Amino acid sequence: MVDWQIDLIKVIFIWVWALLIAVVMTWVERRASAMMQDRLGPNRAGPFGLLQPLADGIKLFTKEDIIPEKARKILFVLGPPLFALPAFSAYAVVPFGDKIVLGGKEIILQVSDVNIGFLYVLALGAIGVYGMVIGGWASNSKYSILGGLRATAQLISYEVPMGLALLTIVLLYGTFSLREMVLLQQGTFLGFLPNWGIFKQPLGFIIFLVAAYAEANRVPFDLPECESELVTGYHTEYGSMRLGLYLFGEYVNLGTLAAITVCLFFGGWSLPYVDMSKFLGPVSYGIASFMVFFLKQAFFLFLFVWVRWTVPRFRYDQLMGLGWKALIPLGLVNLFVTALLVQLTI
Amino acid sequence: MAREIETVCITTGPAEVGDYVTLNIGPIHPAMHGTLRVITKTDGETIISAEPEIGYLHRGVEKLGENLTYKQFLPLTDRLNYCSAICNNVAYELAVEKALGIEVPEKAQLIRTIMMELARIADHEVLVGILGVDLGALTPFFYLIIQREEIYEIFEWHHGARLTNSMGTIGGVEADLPDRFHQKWPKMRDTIRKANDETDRLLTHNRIWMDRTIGVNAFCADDALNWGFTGPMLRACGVKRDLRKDEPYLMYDQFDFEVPTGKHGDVFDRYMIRMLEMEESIKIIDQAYAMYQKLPEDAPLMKKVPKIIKPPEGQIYHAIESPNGELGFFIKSDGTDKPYRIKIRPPCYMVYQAFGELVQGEMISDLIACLSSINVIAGELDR
Amino acid sequence: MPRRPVVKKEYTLGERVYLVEITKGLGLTWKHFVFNIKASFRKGPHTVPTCWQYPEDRREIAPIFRGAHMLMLNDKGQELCVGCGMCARACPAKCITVKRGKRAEGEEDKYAGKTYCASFEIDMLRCIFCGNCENACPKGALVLGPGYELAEYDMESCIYNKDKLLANYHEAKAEGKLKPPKKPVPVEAPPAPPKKAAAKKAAGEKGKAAPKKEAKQAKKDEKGKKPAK
Amino acid sequence: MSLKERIKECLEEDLLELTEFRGDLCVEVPKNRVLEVMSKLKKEAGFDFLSDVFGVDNLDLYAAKAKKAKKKTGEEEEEEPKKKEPPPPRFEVMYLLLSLSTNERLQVKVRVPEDDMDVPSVTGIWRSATWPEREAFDMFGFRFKGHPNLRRLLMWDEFEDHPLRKDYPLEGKGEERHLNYDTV
Repeated sequence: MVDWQIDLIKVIFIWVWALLIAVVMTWVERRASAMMQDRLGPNRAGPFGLLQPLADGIKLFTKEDIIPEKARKILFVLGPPLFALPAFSAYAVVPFGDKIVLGGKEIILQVSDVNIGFLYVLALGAIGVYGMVIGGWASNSKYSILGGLRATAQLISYEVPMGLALLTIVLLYGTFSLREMVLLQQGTFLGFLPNWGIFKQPLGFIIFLVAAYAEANRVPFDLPECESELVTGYHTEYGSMRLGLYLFGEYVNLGTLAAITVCLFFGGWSLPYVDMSKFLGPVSYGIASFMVFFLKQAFFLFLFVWVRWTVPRFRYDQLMGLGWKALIPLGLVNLFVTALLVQLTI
Repeated sequence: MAREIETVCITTGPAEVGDYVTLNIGPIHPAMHGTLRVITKTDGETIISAEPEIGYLHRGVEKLGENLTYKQFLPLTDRLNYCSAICNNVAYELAVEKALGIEVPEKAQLIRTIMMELARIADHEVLVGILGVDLGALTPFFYLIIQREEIYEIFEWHHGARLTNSMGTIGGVEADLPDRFHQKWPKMRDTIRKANDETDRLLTHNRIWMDRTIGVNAFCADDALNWGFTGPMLRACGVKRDLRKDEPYLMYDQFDFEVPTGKHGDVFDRYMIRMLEMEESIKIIDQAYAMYQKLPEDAPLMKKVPKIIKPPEGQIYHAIESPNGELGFFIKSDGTDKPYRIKIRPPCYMVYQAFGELVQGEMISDLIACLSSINVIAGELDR
Repeated sequence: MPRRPVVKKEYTLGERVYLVEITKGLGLTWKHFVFNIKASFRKGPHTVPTCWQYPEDRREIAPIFRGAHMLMLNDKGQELCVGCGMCARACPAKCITVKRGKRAEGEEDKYAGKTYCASFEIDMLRCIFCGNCENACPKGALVLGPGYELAEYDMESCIYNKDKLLANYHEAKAEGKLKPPKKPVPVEAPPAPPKKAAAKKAAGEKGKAAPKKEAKQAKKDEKGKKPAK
Repeated sequence: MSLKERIKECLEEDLLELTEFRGDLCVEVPKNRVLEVMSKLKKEAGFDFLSDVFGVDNLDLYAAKAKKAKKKTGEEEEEEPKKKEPPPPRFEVMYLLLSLSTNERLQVKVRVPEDDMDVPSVTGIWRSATWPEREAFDMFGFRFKGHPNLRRLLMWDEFEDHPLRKDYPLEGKGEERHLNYDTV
């Protein structure tokens, strides 16, 4: 196989994988929430209701596509893809496994190992905001614009603590490439702990996780679309598959954030204490590493759902307060201490 | 009545009315419980002024009452506060019985008490659940609503309907406590407590919840009295007033229960008072049930009343403590079989008229929290 | 601007740092999650204790449930309704219309009384299921039955005619969901009425009412039959 | 001192009529003195809480009474038609007061003739009268003088009649609400 063919296969694989996660997540969200709330959830379509997302998709596609009369039409149409596309693109730099040897050719399980992969993820996260803001503004509705404005403020202010938390990681590993970061996390730390980011940077992890929830617009930070106040916020006026794209983009976003968390803080595809490559064949090792990565990612995806059905929602000013008054100072202190330690130890 | 705690009140600074956006919330809005509408002027997220508009569920119950007989009007009272229909039924029955000058037998009073307190628990459970939902915590709602379902089952086995109960009749109740109640109550008492406890663990000490509720929509006791607040809303402001204690009806003067009061009248106090009141209601039911069990099995359930009820000419007002506050019925009789004028004093009506003042200067999110914590029931509000 | 009490927020350290209470909350939801997952893998209907899988599982309906109306027949299969219209008068929603018909010769085994309802219509779109009609009926002919699936495709079929009401009865009878006979409600005797009347009334209320009525019914039937002979 | 005596003492000559039915006291006061009476009741008699304000239309009541009287007297009435008094004012405004310290209730009645529907508003004394007075205006047509915002409350603004009046038919006169959507 030629390189570009391999790349194409990888792109398609990652795309399908991202889609699949988003699709399954809509099902998990409903069923898990139902189980937490003493309900059953959708269980009619297919076994365990697994075909429910498909039914939803069909429903969304067959609905009438309405563009409000006074909306900015071009921007209105542009909003949803602008939101969903960056979420998909961020997957490109996610190392979803170690490597696989096929026909004597070593294939790394990552679409492209960009050496600034980390900045690329942050940049795409920032672009995703435009989808919300443009969608909210173009709808020409007061609820939508409020949602859009909240999204802007929230995402911009939470990018700072997120960046600070990530900077500490960069300091620690001395690289921007996600793949190298994962490789650096193998082995043990202090003799007994796995050499994972979370043990070296517990505070950084918490800051990152909180910021990730805010970036993904999940409860307790789902202010841009909080249902009881702003109807559904920035996508109030959307219907049909445009709405579907927004909802879908959100779940893809979750997948990305969970993957990044795993890469940075949980050692990516590696298992603690065990080196799988020693006793597994080259092909099975590739698959196993992907499975390990996926399980870790799945845990964080479940955590997103789990937290959502446990806690209430912040208020707008409290959210900003948490971001600017708590997380950013903490992040700065954390960065400073880490920088000091790194400077002293190296 | 006793003022428990004196709180310090300050007048917050004058609102700067510059540029504002008029934001119309409702009547079709997820948080506007049915058919409410608030027209707000907002500066960013801050509310400069809010004006509630009502009447979207106006059915002319009072006009209908003038054209129906006393017994026919009873089912219409279900449709006032549909979360606790039994309280409305009993309030109306007591008012008509006062006009007739009769008192129902002891057993009927106890059954009414038990059913009313169950309805009160159901109402509070809905309120706390909805408050959680509106603040983004969906899970407690389901834990609580399951308990409400159990209570509804008892209602169903007692008088045949779950929501629109039409319990009893003028002169007593038609049915004895059902077997379901005897079987279920000892277990249900614990499950209700467990659900409340779980809600408490999920919400009360959670900082997000505390930030969202403590100090939000705080209201002074004097203003509350001036605006005509009653019930939990008034008690949250620190005024110990409960018609069950102050103007006892049925047999409430024989029960031992506490009246919880708050301090600041904020959303948190309203929430806590409702949580505590559920516990008190359980206590009352236990006591009433103990008294009930001492009565002979064939004790009378009904007072002999004529088939066509014709109270003598005159006018009476009778109020009870419904879950929302003072629910009163004014009945003017002209000696015929239909009430000449019937006026309902809904508790949330008086609270909702102060809504503009309650939310002024707060944020849009607080408006939603405030609305849920008042427990505005459109059926009762518009009548 | 309104006056507001000064509220001091006093948080404990555990409350202040969000995470402690949130973790506790997560533990609680996890407990429910595990419990319900286990429950949902159990075999049989109604496994998750609070969910009824509606068309397959059905709740037990209370025997005195106030659902769709039905017109009762007696043991001999005769219609009890005499078309007096008391139900129509008692109805607060004014949704019942009754037309009275006189029993013709040869219809004795069809109708119990001398008269019957020639047509009986209940507008279920107006009905509020209060049960006043059931209480008002002197013959116990109109009863609110156990049916609660009232959805129809058009408005005409929401107006229940006599056939539908009788069909409701047969359906309920086949399922064994007919209401148990009403117990007499113990009524407190008026404090000091003239003694005879009170004694009579009390007696009539408690035990004799049924046999007396039956006797009357029999007499009436006899009377009705006599001229025919 | 019983409530009756206290009220008699408090109101003095403003007390037109005092009735009691099943323990509920009802006092009638002159219309133009409502504000003075109410502040007196609030300050001196301790009725510091206003439960409700609403109207009553006595049209049918008087009609029924007149009919009854006619039936009873029969021919007598024809003999002395001059003695017939002018009918009492058609409407009443009822105020339900409550004393929080003693838990006593009092009904205050104000008679309002049909041709002079102005009533002083008590919103200055109790703000809880805001919506009830609006509703009374909506339903009966009382014009409360001094009310800050006397608009219709339950019916829509373009509605012309007053639905709780006895001469308004139960099922309405076929009014329909036409919503005007402003383009603002």
